[in-house]
Amino acid sequence: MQFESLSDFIAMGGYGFYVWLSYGSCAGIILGLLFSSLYENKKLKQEVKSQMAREERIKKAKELEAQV
Amino acid sequence: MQIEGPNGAGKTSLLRIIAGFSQPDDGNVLFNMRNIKEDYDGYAQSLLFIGHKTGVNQQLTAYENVTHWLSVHGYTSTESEIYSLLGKLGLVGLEDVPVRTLSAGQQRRVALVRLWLNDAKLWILDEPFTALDKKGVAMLQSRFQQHLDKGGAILLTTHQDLTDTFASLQTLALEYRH
Amino acid sequence: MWKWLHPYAKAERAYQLCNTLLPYFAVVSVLCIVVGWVWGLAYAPADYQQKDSYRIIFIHVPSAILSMGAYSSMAIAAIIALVWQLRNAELAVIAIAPVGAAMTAIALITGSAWGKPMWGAWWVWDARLTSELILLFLYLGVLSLFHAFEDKKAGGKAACILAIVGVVNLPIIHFSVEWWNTLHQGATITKFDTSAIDPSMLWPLLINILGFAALVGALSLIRLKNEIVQVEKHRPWVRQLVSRG
Amino acid sequence: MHVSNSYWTLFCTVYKKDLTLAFRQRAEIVNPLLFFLIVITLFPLAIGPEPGLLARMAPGIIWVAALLSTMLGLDKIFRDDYMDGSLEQLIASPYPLSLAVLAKVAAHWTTAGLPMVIMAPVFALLMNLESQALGATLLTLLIGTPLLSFIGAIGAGLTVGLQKGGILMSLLVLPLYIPVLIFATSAIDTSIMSLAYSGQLAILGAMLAVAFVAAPIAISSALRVSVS
Repeated sequence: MQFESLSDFIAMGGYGFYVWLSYGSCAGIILGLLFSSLYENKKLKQEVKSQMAREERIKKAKELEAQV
Repeated sequence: MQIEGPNGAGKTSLLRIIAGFSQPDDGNVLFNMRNIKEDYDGYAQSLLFIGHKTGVNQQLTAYENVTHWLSVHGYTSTESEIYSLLGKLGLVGLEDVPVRTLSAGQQRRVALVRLWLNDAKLWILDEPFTALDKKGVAMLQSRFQQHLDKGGAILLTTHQDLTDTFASLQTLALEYRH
Repeated sequence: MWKWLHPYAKAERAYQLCNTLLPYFAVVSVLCIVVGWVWGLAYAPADYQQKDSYRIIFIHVPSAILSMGAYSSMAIAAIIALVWQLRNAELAVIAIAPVGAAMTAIALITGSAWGKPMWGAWWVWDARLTSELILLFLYLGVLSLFHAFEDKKAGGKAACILAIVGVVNLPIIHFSVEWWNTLHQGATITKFDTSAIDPSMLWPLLINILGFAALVGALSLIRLKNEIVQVEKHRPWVRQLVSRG
Repeated sequence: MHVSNSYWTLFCTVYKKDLTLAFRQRAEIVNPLLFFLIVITLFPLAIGPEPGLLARMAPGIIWVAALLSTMLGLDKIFRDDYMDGSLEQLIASPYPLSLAVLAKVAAHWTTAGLPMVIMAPVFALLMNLESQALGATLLTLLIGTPLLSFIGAIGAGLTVGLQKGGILMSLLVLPLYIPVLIFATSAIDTSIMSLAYSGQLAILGAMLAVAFVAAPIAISSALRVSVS
């Protein structure tokens, strides 16, 4: 382990701000991309469900019309 | 009042002049004996205009279009009422789909829903029956009758013959003059 | 020729292929990145000149390499899509583009964060960072072109053409910027000659590169699944998938 | 049925509608910003990366780029509504047209001007603008971009009905942008020399106040002309 204590590790020899900025932004961008893709997947599935519900509504309206 | 005349006789421009969109070369438009230019917003309060361009945004859904139009004209209505009206006009299942995916006839019907949701006295409609099936035309005519019974006025252009359906129909024929 | 490739032309088979490959990419990428970061940050020796600020190399170099790598794989997918009219390859181009753009953005941010202690300015117009910035514009160009089309098929084709035009221009841009100004340090690791850093730093760097590569693979597969479902929304197999899922 | 909403609800409806439309076509927000970034990167490539030179030219370049990318977005304020007829419905509504126009200009500023102000530090970074000038750049952009939207909307309103309105609109609007450009860049220059630049900001603020009152009226009469 190159650093004696955790606080040294965080200070990173005085360059802590830059190192943690780059690692933080890297993790941020990757997680951002991951969550946006997963959210998009959920939204797509939701769209398919609402499309099926829409067709259900149309079918029910047609049956109603057929009876009247 | 039905305005008749061949294409290009100026039916649409007459409607637009009465609605206050374009300026006539001379003479002016009076409403309740007052020139509409003096208090145009007051005149607009009792005016409903549906032209060739229906005013329905392509990216929004039918429901969003109707709610937007209502609040721009100062009306409010409930979601269920709008859904039932859209359903009555044959738009079941298409209420929450972007309007660009609908056919031209369906898009006009989204605009025609407004007739059931306003209490303007004067309606100016430019060929309201285009792209409507038999059931749609019948519904529209019954709505016109309700509006006339309440003392409202309708100014419209159409190629349909309305003489037998409306007793108090007046017609104005325009000819093509250079 | 390429007989084994044909079954994957059907969207559903391609979707299942993504599903089978995804876990492997995901596990490899998480493993390598965790090991790589811990090794690089905590255990690798400090650089005698730059002391600890050099540790940014462990994400700057991999993301820079991957931004180029993702663009070339995107261009290959674009060529396959246009030559063999493979619909799924078009979707692959659209799936890889945002991941490549993210890699380029990471390379830019880490590059300028590393440049501040080394050159004293957040942004220096040197050859490498400038061509990285232009690469970011190429990625964003492909993405905004695709989203500008209402009809996704035409959008996919246009994006493929732009990707190919971009990959042809990449070397030209790189050398013209190189000629314009060279301030950046020479290549730290080149594939063939001995690398300029000693092995104790080289190993964590290689693990990080592997980790980032697997990460790009995993993210692209996830996005490819989305693109396939997006295109095949009305197909029955998607409906079963949704009602089951 | 006829419950007349307050002016505020009308403002919110038109504003919300434009924002939802802008977010449904995300490209319309991103493209002007990308254009701004690319224009900024062209200059160092053209004049060379020498930091001192760039820092001196930074205020002018940032503001000219801001001007041009606002112009890109102006066309769409009224174009779609004119095409599908919503503009006529807006005119034939009991509410004053200038209120709806104010909402539309505010929506355009939120999708075009505001992102520019937020991205300004990145552009200043690319041009190695001195740090003490960053504050002045942000302030001038914050006051200047709504001004650009207001004046630009007048040009957009006038040319919405014409077929090739885009180029003509820039010819009309650019001369009107010149005072804004002069005072904004001089504010940043004085801040680079670390002198007080509140004078220029006050003038920009005054211009904004005048535009806030006068522009909507000019825009609504321009729209009535374009619709007829």
